[in-house]
Amino acid sequence: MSESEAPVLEVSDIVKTFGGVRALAGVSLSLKPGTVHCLAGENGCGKSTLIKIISGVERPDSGRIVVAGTEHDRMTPSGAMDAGIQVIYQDFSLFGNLTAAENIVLTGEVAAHRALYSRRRARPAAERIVRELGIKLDLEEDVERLSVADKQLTAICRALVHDARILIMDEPTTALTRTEVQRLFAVVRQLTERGVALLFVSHKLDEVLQVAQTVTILRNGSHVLTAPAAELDGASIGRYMTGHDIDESRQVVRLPADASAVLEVRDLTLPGAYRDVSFTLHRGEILGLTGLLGSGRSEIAESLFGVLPARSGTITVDGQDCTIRSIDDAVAAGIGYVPEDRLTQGLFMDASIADNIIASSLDAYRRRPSRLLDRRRIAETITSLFGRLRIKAPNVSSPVRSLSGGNAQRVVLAKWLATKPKVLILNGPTVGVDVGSKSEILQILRQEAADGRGVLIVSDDVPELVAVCHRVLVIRQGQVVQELEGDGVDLETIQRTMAA
Amino acid sequence: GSVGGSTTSSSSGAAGGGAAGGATKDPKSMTMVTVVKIQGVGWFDRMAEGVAQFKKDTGVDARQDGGDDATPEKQVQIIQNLIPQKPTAITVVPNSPASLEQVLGQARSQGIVVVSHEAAGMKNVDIDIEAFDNAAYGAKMMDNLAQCMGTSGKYVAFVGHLTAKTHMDWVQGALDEAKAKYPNVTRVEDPIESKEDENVAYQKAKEILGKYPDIKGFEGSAGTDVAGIARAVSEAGKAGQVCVMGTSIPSVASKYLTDGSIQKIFFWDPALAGQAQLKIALMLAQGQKVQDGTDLGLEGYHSLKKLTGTDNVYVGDAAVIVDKSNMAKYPF
Amino acid sequence: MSARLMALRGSNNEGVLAAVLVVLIVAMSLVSPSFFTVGTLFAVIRSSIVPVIFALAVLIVIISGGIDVSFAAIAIFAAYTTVKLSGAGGSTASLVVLTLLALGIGAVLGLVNGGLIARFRLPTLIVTLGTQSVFKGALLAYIGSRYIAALPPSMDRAGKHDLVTAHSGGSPVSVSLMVLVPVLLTVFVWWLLRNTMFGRGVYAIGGDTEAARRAGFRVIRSQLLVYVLVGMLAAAGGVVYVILGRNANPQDLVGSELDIIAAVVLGGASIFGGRGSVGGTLLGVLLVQLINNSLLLVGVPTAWQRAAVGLLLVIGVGVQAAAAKRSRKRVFAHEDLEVAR
Amino acid sequence: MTAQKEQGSLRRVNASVDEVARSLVGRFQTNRGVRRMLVLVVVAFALFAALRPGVYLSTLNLQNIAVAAPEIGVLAIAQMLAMLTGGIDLSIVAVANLTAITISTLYTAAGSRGDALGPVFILIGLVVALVGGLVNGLLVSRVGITPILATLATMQIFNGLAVVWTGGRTLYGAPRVLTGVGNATVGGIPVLFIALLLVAAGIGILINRTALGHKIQLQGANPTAAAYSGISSRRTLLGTYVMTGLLGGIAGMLFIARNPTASADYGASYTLLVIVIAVLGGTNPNGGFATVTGVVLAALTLQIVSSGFNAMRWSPYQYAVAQGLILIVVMVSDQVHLRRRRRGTPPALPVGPATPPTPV
Ligand SMILES: Nc1ncnc2c1ncn2[C@@H]1O[C@H](COP(=O)(O)OP(=O)(O)OP(=O)(O)O)[C@@H](O)[C@H]1O
Ligand SMILES: Nc1ncnc2c1ncn2[C@@H]1O[C@H](COP(=O)(O)OP(=O)(O)OP(=O)(O)O)[C@@H](O)[C@H]1O
Ligand SMILES: [Mg+2]
Ligand SMILES: [Mg+2]
Repeated sequence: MSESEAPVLEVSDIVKTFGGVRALAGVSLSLKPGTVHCLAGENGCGKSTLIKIISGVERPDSGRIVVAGTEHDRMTPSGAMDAGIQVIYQDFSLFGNLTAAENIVLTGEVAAHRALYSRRRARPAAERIVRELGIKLDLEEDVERLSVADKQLTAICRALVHDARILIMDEPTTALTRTEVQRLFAVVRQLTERGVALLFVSHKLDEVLQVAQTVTILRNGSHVLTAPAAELDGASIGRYMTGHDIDESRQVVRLPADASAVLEVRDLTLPGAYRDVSFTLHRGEILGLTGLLGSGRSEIAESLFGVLPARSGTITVDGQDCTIRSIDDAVAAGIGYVPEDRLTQGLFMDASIADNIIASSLDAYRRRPSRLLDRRRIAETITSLFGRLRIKAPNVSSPVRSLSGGNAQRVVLAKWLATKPKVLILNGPTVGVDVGSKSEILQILRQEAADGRGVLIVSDDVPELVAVCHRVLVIRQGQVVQELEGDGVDLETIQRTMAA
Repeated sequence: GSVGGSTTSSSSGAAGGGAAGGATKDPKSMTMVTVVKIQGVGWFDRMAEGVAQFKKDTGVDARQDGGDDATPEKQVQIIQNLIPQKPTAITVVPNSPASLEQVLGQARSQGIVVVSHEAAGMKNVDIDIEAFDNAAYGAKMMDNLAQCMGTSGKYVAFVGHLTAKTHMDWVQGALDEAKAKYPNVTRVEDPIESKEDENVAYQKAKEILGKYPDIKGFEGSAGTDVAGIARAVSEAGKAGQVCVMGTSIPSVASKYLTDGSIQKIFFWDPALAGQAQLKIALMLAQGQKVQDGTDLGLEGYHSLKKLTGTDNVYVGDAAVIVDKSNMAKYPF
Repeated sequence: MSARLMALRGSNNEGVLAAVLVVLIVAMSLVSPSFFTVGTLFAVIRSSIVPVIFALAVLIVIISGGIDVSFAAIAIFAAYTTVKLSGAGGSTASLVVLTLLALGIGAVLGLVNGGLIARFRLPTLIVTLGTQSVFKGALLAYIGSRYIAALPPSMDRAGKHDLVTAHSGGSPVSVSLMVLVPVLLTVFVWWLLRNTMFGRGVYAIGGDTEAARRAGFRVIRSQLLVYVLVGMLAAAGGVVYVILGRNANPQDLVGSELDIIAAVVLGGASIFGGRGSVGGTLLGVLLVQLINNSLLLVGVPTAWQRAAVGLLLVIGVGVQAAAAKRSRKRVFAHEDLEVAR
Repeated sequence: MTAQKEQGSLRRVNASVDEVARSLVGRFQTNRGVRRMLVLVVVAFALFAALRPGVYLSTLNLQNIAVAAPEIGVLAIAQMLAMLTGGIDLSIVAVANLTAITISTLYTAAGSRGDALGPVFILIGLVVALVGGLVNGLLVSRVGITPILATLATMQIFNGLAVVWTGGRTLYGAPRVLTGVGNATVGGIPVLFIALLLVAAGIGILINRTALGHKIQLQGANPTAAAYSGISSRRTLLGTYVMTGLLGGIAGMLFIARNPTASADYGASYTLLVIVIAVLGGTNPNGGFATVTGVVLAALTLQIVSSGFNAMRWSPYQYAVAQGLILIVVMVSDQVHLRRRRRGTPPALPVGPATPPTPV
C-alpha cells in the first residue's frame, strides 16, 4: 500500500451522455493494487455507468482508460476480462436458464478463449469457490429458481473464481445476511493481500468504512472528492454525497386523533416470505415499512397489491373485508401500487406520457351508452396531473423513454393518482431519483396524504422515511419487529433495528 | 343475386365478344392468356410449349400465366389483374373451378372470351374443353388396373386433394367401372389424400402396405402419386407383384416404368390441351361456333363431342396410355 | 418424492413427452393389432429422417432466442441448385463434392439471414418470412422450376442402400442408410450445444443477450454463426430429402416449416429462447411422426386427420403450458414473481 | 417553446390539451409507418402507371385493386390486432373459411327460403367465427399456450373440421344479401372496398377510442407493466382473439360475397401474407404499436405491385422475390432510422421471436 506503487487502473475525464443528458461529466479515478477503493454517491449519480465503462459494456463519449499501463481506447467486455477485470454487476447479469455452476465458470471460459466446454472441469472450480467462501449454494439449480440472495452469491462466486487483477463490485451485499457479508469481506481481505485491486460500491456506509482504504464520491455525474477512508465518517460521506442544500428534515403534520382506518391488515402470512403481519393505516397517514432486502418488506407490499397473494390473514380496506387474490382485486378495492422496478413494471416506455397516465383508470372514462372513451375528460385529467406533479417534458405526448428517472417516477405516480386510490403503496418511491426530484416527490406524497389517502412507503432509504412518515414498521425475517411513532421515528434507531 | 345476375351479364358478354370479334378479326391483333394452376411445374411447362406453338402458328400474342403455388386465391387474383388488360381471351385450368366463377363472369362481361380446361360444369365459361370424359377415363384406368390385378383383389385410390374435383371424378369413374364389371375388385379406404406431395404418397402407401398385406393395386391421380407409391412398393419388395397405375407424366414416372414398379401411366398431352383451349378461344373470337364434330386439327381433338347433360363442355379423345415401351415418345 | 418426480420430468418436460409417447403407443396397439410391428417402427424412423435434421436446425435458432421459417426454402434451394448445377443425371461428381456444394449454398443463405438479424437487430420471424419468399422465388425464377427425376448417379446410389432390413407382416421392411445422417447430426448438435463454448453461448444469448455480452460472448458473431449453421443443417436436410425421394422438385418442402417448429416446441424448447434439448426435440419429432404415420392404421378417416393432428398439438402444448405454470407457482422465493405471461 | 414562464404556463396547459386531443384522434396522421406506406403506394402506382399507362390508369384496374384488397385487408387488420398484443393468429384464414362454409351450407340447405333467411345465416356464420376466436383466446389467456403454437394447432383443427364438413368439396351458393354486395358499386367504388374501410374505421375506433383498445396496446407494449397497472391480461387477450376471430368471420363473408363459393382450402397462401402486410403497415411484431391506416395502405400496395407485375408480364416468382425484398428493405430502413433517432442510448436488445414482447 505504499504511496509510490503504480496504479493498476486509471480512468480519466470520463464523459458519458445518455440521450442528451450527462450521466458522467468528466470523472477520474485510479486504483492501486492491494487496496479497496470505494465509490459512493446517491442513486443515479453515475456509479454503475462508470463501472460499465471500465468493463467495456458501455462506451464513453470521451476519456481514457489505462489498465496496468496499457491504454484501451475501445474497451470490450472480453477485452476487460483479458486485462484481468472482473465485475459483479448491480443487476447480477446472470443467466437464469443456466445452472449456478455454469454461471460461475462460464465467463472464465469465455475469457480463456476456450472452444470447448467441459462440465468435468467446471464443477470442481465452482465447488472450490463455494467452499472458500463458506457459503451454501445449490450449484445444480437453474439460477432463475434461486432466491435473490443466492443469485447475488452466484454473481460473487463468478467474479471471484478468476484470478482477477481488478475486481469491481457494484452493490454486492444488498441481499446478504450479516454473516455472509462478513465472509465476503474476509475473502476481500485475502484478495487484497494477494495484490488484487478492488472497486467497491455500496450504499451501506458502515460497510464502506469497514473495508475501504480510499473513498471516491460522485454527485450528479461529477467527481466530488477522493480521500482516505480514515479521514471520513458516515456523516461526512453523506454530506458530500447529497450536498448541503437539500432539506431532508422531518416534516410531518400531526394526524387528527380520530383519523379512521383506511387499511387494516391482520395476521397476514405467506410462508417463506413473512408471517403474522398486522398493522393499521389511517386516512391521511404515511406509514413506512422498512427492512433489509430479503426481509419480506417487498413481499408484504406485493401481497397487498395481489401480485403475490398471501396464504392467510385478512385485509380490510375502508371497513370492507377484501379478498385480494389478484391485482384486479387490489385495484378494485382502491389500492394503487408504485412498483420497485419502475422500468419494467411501472412504465410503458415507448408509449406517451398521456397513455401512461391513464393506463390504470381507462374504465372510468367510458361514456354511456357508446362505451367510447371520453377524451375530453381524459385530457383534463392528464393535463391536471401533468401540471400538478410538475412533470418536466415538452408535452404529454412525448414518449416516457425520453424522461429522466425522477420524471418517469412522477408519471407512475400520476397513473395511480388518476385512479383516486384509497391506499397508495409505494415500493422504493425514490430509487434512482436525484435529490431535487426526491424532495419534490416526497412533498407530493405529503400532499396526497393530506387529501385523505393512506400512503404506505416501502423503502430502505431511512432518511426518506424519517422525512415523511408518521409511523415506521421495521421488518426483520418476515416479521414486524418494531413499530416507531412520532418522535421515535429516528434514523439511528431504525438502522439499528433493521440490521440487528 | 349472383346466379341471375351473372347469367345476364355473361350472355351479354358473349354477345359483345361475338360482335367485337367479327368473323374477319385478325389474330395478329389478339392477346390471349392461359392461366394455369401453378407455373413452373413439368406439366404446365409442357402446356406452355403448346401455348408457344399456338403463338407461332397463328400470330396471336399468347402467353401463359399462373401462381407460384396452386391455390384458388392466386388464380382469382391473376384473372382479376388480367381483366383491365383486356385480352381477347383467357383460357384457364382452375385449381378450384367454383372459386373462379365470379371473376370469370366479370371477364366475360368485359367481352373477354373464356375457355376452361379440366373444369367441366363451370357456368361462366364459353366452352370447357376436356381431353376426355373423366368418368370414361377413370373407367379406362380401371380396365387396365383390373387386368393387371387378374380381375380380383383389393386396391386403393389416391387423389391430390380431396377438393380436386377431376381427381375425385376419375377415382369415382374407376370405382363405378369396378362395381359394374369386376365384382371381385374392391376398393379399400376412401380416396387417400396425397396433398400433391410425392412423399406423402410414399408415406401413405407404406401405411397401406402395412395395413393390407394382400393389397393388389394402387391408383394414383396427382402426377407424383404413382412415383411415391412405386417407391414404397419396391421398398417392400413387391415391385411387379402389386399393380401401380394412375395419372402421371413420363418425366416423373419413367424411372419406375423402366424398373417395373409402375406398370402404366395415363395422361393427356398438356401441350395439345393448351393448343386446344386457345384454338377454341380463337374460333369463338372470330365468331365461329364449336359443335359436335368440330375438328381442332390436333391429335385427339379431331372430332369434339359435346358432353351429354351440359351445354358448354366438349370432350376430345386425347387420353394417352404409356408404358415402358412407348414412354420415350413423350419428352416431358 | 417430488424431487425425484421433477428429475423424471426432465428439465424441459422431456419426461412428460416420453410418457405421452408411451401412452400413445400402448393405446394405438390396443386399437389396432397391426400397429405394434417392426413395419410401423421403421416407417416412423424413415419418415423422421428429414424432419429430425430440420428440427435440430430449428432447435438451435429457438435456443438462441429466434425463430426461423426460411429453413425449408434454404433446404430445397441448396439441394435443387446442387442437383441442377452438377448436371443432374449426367453428373459425375461424387457425393462428397455435391454435399459440400449444398452445404456451401446453405451457409451463404444462412449468412443472409444472420447478417440481417444480427447486424440490424430485426425480429427473426419477420426477416425469415421475407427471406423465405426471396429464396423460394429466386430458386424458381432464376435457377429452375422443373422436376428433375434423374439425380446425379452418386446421389441416386446413396438412396438405394439400406441399413437394416427386417420382415414384417410377410413383406420386407427396411431403413435407408441415410438414417445415419440424422443420427450423426444429432450427436454433433448435442455435443455442440453441450460441450462447446459456442453451444453454451447460444444458451446464454437466448437466456439474456445483454448478460451474454457482458460475459464477453461475441453476440453478433455467435448469432451469425447460428444462422449459418442452420443454413448448413437445412441444406443437409435438403440433400437427404432429395436422395430419399430420388428426385429434385423445387416446389417441395416449403410449407412444412410450421410443423417442424411445432415439433421442436413440443419437445420442450422455449419459444422465448434459452431452453431446449436435443433429446426433447427427438421425442417431439417422433411423436408428430408417429401420429402422422399411424392415424390411417388406427382407422382415423383421412378427412379427420388434419383435425386430429391439431388436437394432439393442442393437448401436447397445453399440458406443457399447464405444467410450466404449476412449476412457476411452486418456485416461490424471496423475490418478485413475474406476473405477466 | 416558451420564454416567459409565468404566462407561458397557461399556454402550455392549452397546448398540451391540444396535444392530447391530437394524439388521441389522429395518432396515425403523423405516424411514420403511415407516411412510409403512403410513399410506397404512390411510388408503386406511379411506376406501373408510367410503364403501362393504358392498363394501369383504367377505372377497371382501380376497381379491380379495390375489389381484390378487401379480403386480405380485413385479414391483415385481424393479424395486426393479434400482433398488437405481442401475439399472432395463424388460424384467421381457417376461421374465415369456416364462416364461409357455414353460411353456404345453411343457404343451400334452406333451399328457396335461403335468400330470405340470409341475414340469419350470416349471423350464425359470425357466431361460428366468434367461437373460433374464443377457443384461441381461451388457449392463449387461460391455458397459457404461446399464441403462435395455440393458433397453429387451432388452424389445423378448424381447417380439419372444414375438410370433414365439406368432404373436401367446394360448396356453391350464398345468400343474395352477400352476393349483391359483392358485385355492387357505389359511385364507382366497389362496396367490398367500402366494407374494408368500414372495418378499418371500426377497428381504428376500437384501438384508439375504447378502453379495450388502449389495454390491447398497453398489453403489447409491456405485459408486465400492464399487469401492474391492473389491466387483466386474461380479459384483454380473450377480447383480442375474439375480435380476430370475428374479423376472420367478416373476411369469410367477403370471400363468399366476392365469389359465392366456400371451401376448406381457400386462402391458404394468405396466412403468411397477412403477417407480411401487417408488418409492412407499421405493426411492431413485438406488440404495442400498429396503425390500421398503415395496414390498409400496405394491403393496397401489395395489390398494386401484384397487378403491376402481372401487367408487366413478370413471373409470380419474381413477385415473390419482390415481396420479400420490400419487407426486408422496409424493416432495415426502419431500424436504421430508429437507431439514428436513439443514438446515444444503447440500442434495444435484439428482438427474439415475434411473440414475447421484450419488457423494455
Ligand atoms: N442505459 C441507460 N440509458 C439511459 N440513461 C441511463 C442508462 N443507464 C443509466 N442511465 C442514467 O445515467 C445515470 C447514472 O446511472 P447509474 O446507473 O450509473 O447510477 P448509479 O450511481 O449506479 O445509481 P444506483 O445507486 O441507483 O445504482 C442515471 O441518471 C440513469 O438514469
Ligand atoms: N432506461 C433508460 N433508457 C433510456 N434512457 C434513460 C433510461 N433511464 C434514464 N434515461 C435517460 O437518462 C437521463 C438521466 O436520467 P436521470 O434520472 O439522471 O435524470 P435527472 O437529470 O436526474 O432528472 P430528474 O431530475 O427528473 O430526476 C434521462 O434524461 C433519460 O433520458
Ligand atoms: Mg448503480
Ligand atoms: Mg434523476
